[in-house]
Amino acid sequence: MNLDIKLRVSNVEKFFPGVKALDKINFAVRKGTVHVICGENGAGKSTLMKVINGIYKQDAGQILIDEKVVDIKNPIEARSLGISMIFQELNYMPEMTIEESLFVGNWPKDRYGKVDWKEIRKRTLQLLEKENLNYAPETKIKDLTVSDIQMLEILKAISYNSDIIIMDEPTSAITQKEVEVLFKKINELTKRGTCVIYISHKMDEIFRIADEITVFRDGCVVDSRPKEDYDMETVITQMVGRKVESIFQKEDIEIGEQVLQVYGLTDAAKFKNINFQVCKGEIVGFAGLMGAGRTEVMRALFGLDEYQAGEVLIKGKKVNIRNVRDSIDQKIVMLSEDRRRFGIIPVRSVRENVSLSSLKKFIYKGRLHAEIENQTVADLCKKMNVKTPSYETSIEALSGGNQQKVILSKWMVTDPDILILDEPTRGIDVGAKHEIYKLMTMLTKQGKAVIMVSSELPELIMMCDRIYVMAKGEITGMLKRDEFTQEKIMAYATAIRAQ
Amino acid sequence: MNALNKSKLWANLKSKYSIYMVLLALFLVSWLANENFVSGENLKNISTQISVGTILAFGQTILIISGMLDLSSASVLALAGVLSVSAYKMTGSLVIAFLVAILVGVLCNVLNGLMVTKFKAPPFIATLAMMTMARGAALMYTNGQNIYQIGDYVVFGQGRILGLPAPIIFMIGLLVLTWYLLKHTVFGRSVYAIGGNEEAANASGINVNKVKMRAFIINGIFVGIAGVLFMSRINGGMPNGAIGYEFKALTAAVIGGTSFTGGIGTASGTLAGAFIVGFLDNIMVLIGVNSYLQQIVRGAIIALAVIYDIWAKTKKTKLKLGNVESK
Amino acid sequence: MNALNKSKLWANLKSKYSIYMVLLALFLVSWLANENFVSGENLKNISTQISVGTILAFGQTILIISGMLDLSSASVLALAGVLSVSAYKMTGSLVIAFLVAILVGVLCNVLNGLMVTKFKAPPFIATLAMMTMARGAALMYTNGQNIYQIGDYVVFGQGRILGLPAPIIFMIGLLVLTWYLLKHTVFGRSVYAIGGNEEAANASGINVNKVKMRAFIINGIFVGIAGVLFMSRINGGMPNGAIGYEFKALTAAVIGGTSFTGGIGTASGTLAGAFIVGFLDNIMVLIGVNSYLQQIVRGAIIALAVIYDIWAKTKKTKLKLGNVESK
Amino acid sequence: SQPATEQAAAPAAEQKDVYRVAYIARAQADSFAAWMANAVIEEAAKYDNIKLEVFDGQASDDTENSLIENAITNKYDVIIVQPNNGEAQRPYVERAVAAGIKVITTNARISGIPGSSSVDADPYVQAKVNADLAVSQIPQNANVVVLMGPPGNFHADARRESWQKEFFEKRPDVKIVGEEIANWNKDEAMNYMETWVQANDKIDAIIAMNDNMAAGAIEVVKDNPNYKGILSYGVDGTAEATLLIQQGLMTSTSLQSAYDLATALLDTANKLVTGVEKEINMDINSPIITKDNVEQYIEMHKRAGAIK
Ligand SMILES: Nc1ncnc2c1ncn2[C@@H]1O[C@H](COP(=O)(O)OP(=O)(O)OP(=O)(O)O)[C@@H](O)[C@H]1O
Ligand SMILES: Nc1ncnc2c1ncn2[C@@H]1O[C@H](COP(=O)(O)OP(=O)(O)OP(=O)(O)O)[C@@H](O)[C@H]1O
Ligand SMILES: [Mg+2]
Ligand SMILES: [Mg+2]
Repeated sequence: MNLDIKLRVSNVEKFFPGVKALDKINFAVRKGTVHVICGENGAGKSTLMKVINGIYKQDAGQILIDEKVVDIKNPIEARSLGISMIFQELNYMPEMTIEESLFVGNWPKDRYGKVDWKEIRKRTLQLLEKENLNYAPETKIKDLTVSDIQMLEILKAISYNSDIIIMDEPTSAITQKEVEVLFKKINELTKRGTCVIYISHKMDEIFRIADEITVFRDGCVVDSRPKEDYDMETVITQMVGRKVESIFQKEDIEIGEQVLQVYGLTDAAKFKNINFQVCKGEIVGFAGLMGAGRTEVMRALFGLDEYQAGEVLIKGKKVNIRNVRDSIDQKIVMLSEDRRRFGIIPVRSVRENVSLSSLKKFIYKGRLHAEIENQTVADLCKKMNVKTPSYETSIEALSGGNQQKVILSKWMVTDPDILILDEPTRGIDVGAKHEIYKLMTMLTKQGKAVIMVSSELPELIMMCDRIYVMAKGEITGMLKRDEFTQEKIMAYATAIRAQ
Repeated sequence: MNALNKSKLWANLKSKYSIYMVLLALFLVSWLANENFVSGENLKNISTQISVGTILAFGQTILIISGMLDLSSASVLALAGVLSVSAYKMTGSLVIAFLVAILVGVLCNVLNGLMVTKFKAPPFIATLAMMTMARGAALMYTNGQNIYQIGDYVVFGQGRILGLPAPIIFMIGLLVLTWYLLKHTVFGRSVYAIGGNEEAANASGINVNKVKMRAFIINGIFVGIAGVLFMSRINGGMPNGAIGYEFKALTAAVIGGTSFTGGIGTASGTLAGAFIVGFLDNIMVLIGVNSYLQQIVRGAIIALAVIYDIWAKTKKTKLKLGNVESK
Repeated sequence: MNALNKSKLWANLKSKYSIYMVLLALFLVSWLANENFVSGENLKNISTQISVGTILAFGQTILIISGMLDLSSASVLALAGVLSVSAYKMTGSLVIAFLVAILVGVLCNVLNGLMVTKFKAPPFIATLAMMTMARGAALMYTNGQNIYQIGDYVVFGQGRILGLPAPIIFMIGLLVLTWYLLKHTVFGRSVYAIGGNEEAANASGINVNKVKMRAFIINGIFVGIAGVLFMSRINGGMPNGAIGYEFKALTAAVIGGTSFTGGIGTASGTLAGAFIVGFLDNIMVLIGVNSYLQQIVRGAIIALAVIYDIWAKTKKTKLKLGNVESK
Repeated sequence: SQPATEQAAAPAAEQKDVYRVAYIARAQADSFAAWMANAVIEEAAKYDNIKLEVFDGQASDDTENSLIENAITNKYDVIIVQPNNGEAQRPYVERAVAAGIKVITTNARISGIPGSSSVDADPYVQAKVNADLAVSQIPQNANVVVLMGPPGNFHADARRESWQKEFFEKRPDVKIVGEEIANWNKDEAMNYMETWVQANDKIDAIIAMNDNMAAGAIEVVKDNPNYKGILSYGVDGTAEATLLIQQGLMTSTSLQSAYDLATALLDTANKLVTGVEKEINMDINSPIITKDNVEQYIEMHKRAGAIK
């Protein structure tokens, strides 16, 4: 009996149709520590967390809190046992206001049992002020960006004052600045004796905050040790089961003529006077703080939103893109940052998700030809290393990272010239990240152009030939590869364009 | 700046209260079209006439907000009504009769709720099955015969409270109750959360099944009350009564801005929706529109009212994609 | 190991084909209950009787998969039917009569489609409005009177093709068409995608509005054909015919596993759903169940069939949360 | 019908140039009710002193009651009520009478309201004339099927009761091998008949509470040699029924003539408003239609345009 242990997982197993997601999992979390769990996409991290939070019921094994066996039937019981959780997949109520969403399931009540709206407003304002956030409490969630929502989720989970806080990839949707805020919070929490279970694919983060690290592979625990006993190489090797370089080496690729030119793109509310160019074989980055308007620009370019003014030229020819189909025909594709909303068709199979944007390619003698389709899907999924029981499995049963790969596969089928990747490595494990970097390299080698929007500066600096920096809906600067430093980018990102 | 503020206010009014604007417009046009329309007596008539449907609609509003619906409400109304009338004839007690109706309404809806929460049947199918079963039970109990001579039972539907027809008072009371439940109770907020995103609501520690069950039970109470009012208003226990009222109720709720995607809707919107249909039916009768043409006009106006409402609410965000409400 | 494989196969059969198992079970029970049930003539009758509703149900299936539905189908059927009958009486041409029905079905559904795609009206409301309008138009056109003496028009519904009643042939033809459209065309794939996640479908390059419009147009063709068959079968143009058929159609589709959350459903499932209701109604009349009790039993069996189907499909994934289908 | 001028001289309590009459139809979507509404409109056109407006009860008690309420509010001189359900409308009719409005109830009448008038065809008699015929026509130990109207409907129930008393009680040898509610609908009747044909070796007669359902059942067996000579009875005297009788496919029906009802209604309304009489209760005839006299009714429908 170890009084220091807050949470213990003992021989937990969990089956899904066709998958053993968890196989006799054992590990323990000590009080006042940050316990990091890492592992490839689909290793079973989120599944275990959902078991601990009462969303799933384990098929075997036990969860112990303070060394006592507990039966956590649902999230309400989890909360009453002092457990709260930030979910990997943003799962929000679009019509709800910020203030209410902070208190969902936990509304303060007045003496008469009435929901105390005054109290909600008061506490919301307090919370927002404390964290230096200036949202209007009555803003609807659907009007926020992904990063805003993620930040709110973090605030909410912390506000419960739980003993155990599970954070499943909390930083996948927020930028550097908010990450710092989060880490400061985590420090405060652990000082108070709270324990944090932290899941992330970002190695530098892991080593900054972990006290202990547990590595998962294929539903099993490979190893669990204090951080001091680990180094990055070891963790990655354990995760992937083979050696992977932790730093990706960008190759030198010849940069060709301009394929995409954007002049004066403006949409009153979201961005104005956006000018940029992208060349063949080039990877162009877009940096900025959250809400800078990068996503909005890309959506407009991709034909998802209208814009009021501006010209877009492809290979020197003016084009008029009114919808996504036009875009695809012009060989531009875009990987969305919000996978759940704009990426996957949840109830449909992996196969159908992959072939969705190129169905016409599989038509043979007037009908969709199953063999051609299956062949193409299988080839691509193998190439992209998608882990799935079968191609007929519905995509929602895949892990987040694998879903991302499926969507990338979808775009690869269309054979694009210009790829817009909005946060392409969000929620993706190191191995897969490398595969995506490799893929980007391969694509540029083939003479394709890549626009990479990312909130991870190291990744942008590593991969890009040039970086545009946006702030408040405008491009505030452009840097060439030899000028890249985090400081310069941040300076532009926080600057207002000097006119 | 003042002008700007005013125009902003106007835009806000238009988007937030668009359905009430439709109601107002319809009211004014009807006023112009026929002088009898605004008479106190006529407005009282309209309110009494829509009361039963509107009470059902309040129940539907709660259910639709939480992502469900009730196709059985009119049939359960009939079953509750005939059993209540029959209880009255047996015991002579209005109180017992009233309680019987509520009990029957609640029991049927507990069954609905069980099918939906325990057995995961889609509410459409669960309540469709209940619709058939309750109607069959009402007919079987009465052997298809109407129950007449219901004596004082008629006070519920034909009596007056504070000088107003009783059904209007019931309708107002249940409006306030629904509004309060939705706006000021944990139950109500959970209803919105579940309709907005069931999984997220569950993950936020809301007992989804309990809330759904309660939503059905409250609906059951409303249906029971509607049953009493209906039978009392038509002066008999009619097992075949109120056919099609579930649609009236759904229509009122949806015109009033409650959305089938869940998470959106208000009690007052539903009332406005019910009045839009009520005014429309009344004015067409008053000015003597051919009854077939009435159906065409009614359909067209319902469509226009909803289209205007949606347009007023969404025109500010010009996303190209159909917004989720259109689903 | 062989035993294991067998049990796995069985589990797979149970989960994937559960609704067909229900159908089979019902068939066997009915066979035991009454020897007349399996006679060729009786099975032919059942098939003919369900044909009109099932054809409507195929249209509904496509619409529901894409996240919509059509409440107007029965009313548009009536309008298309009476205009078609009337066209036949004027021109004497069966071809023209047939085309008129299809034209009317398509036109009404183009209107439905426009309301939904251009004006963002929820399909429930758009088609509810059309339901009222089309019925009003049918009644207005005929002045509420039935059209008799329709002569050779009856061949559509009462004639035989390859020795089978024509409606059965139509039903099979449209089954195959629906299956093919859903399974083997870009349109069908798009329908599933839109129902599964409309925004993602749009962001994947699917022209959501165009696909929805086409879904309505195809539905319109089906409704037109159903209109011809209905009027021809009852040997008259009845503006008030087929009331409630939209529900029959929705019920068949939903029993057959099509989900209102969108993205899920098949033509063959819908056919199975229609036959479940058809067998049930038939066997109850054959064995002479009291007609009120029939309604109760029908409701109960529909609920049980769907609950069994859902249970068989989900019992392996023991998610605590209500699975999405329950919404 | 009587031209208005003949009545103009009669004394009246409150002389007006034009009297407003509200005709509240049970359901314009019900083909008989629609026929009747049309007949009433035609008939009213013959009276200069009557302005008639038609309202649609939409087969709903609540709607029908609402319409009566509205008519009281709008102070019509005469309200003609074709009830959806007599008892449901009773208190509202009483209220109209109390408000000093002349009320005529019709098809079916609401009896026992002092001060109100009525014009009707008696549903019991309508069925009885057919039942009387059937008593002698239907063979010994016959199998029969019965098609009923919507439960709780006054006409449906009264006609069924009449068949019970006037036929089944007199012919205990006859066996009912199938009885279902087809809700006045032809298609539902067809489906039931198809199933009965499977379940029974022999059916000797179809007893339907209206012509629509009888026609539906006949549709199923008309080309089947095994059912040649099957007897079938309806009520209403619709155009379709007269044609079927002419072809020898249907045995008999009784006419519920909308024209006769309309004529009587307007005449009654006129007499009431002009003060000729205070209260009138009358029945029109329910003549039986068989092969022997069907031609004259076909003529009637031809004149009305229902048969071309
Ligand atoms: N609801 C479900 N139904 C079926 N299979 C599931 C379900 N959820 C997860 N799985 C499967 O369980 C395994 C573990 O998934 P999980 O989401 O726990 O991975 P993860 O480690 O969190 O991955 P990632 O880093 O990509 O988030 C995967 O193979 C996945 O396909
Ligand atoms: N649907 C919407 N309705 C209204 N405003 C929106 C909507 N979506 C985004 N915005 C606003 O537009 C601005 C730009 O957001 P955008 O998502 O483009 O930022 P970003 O630079 O991509 O940042 P992130 O890193 O958060 O993705 C933000 O202020 C955001 O609040
Ligand atoms: Mg995960
Ligand atoms: Mg972004």
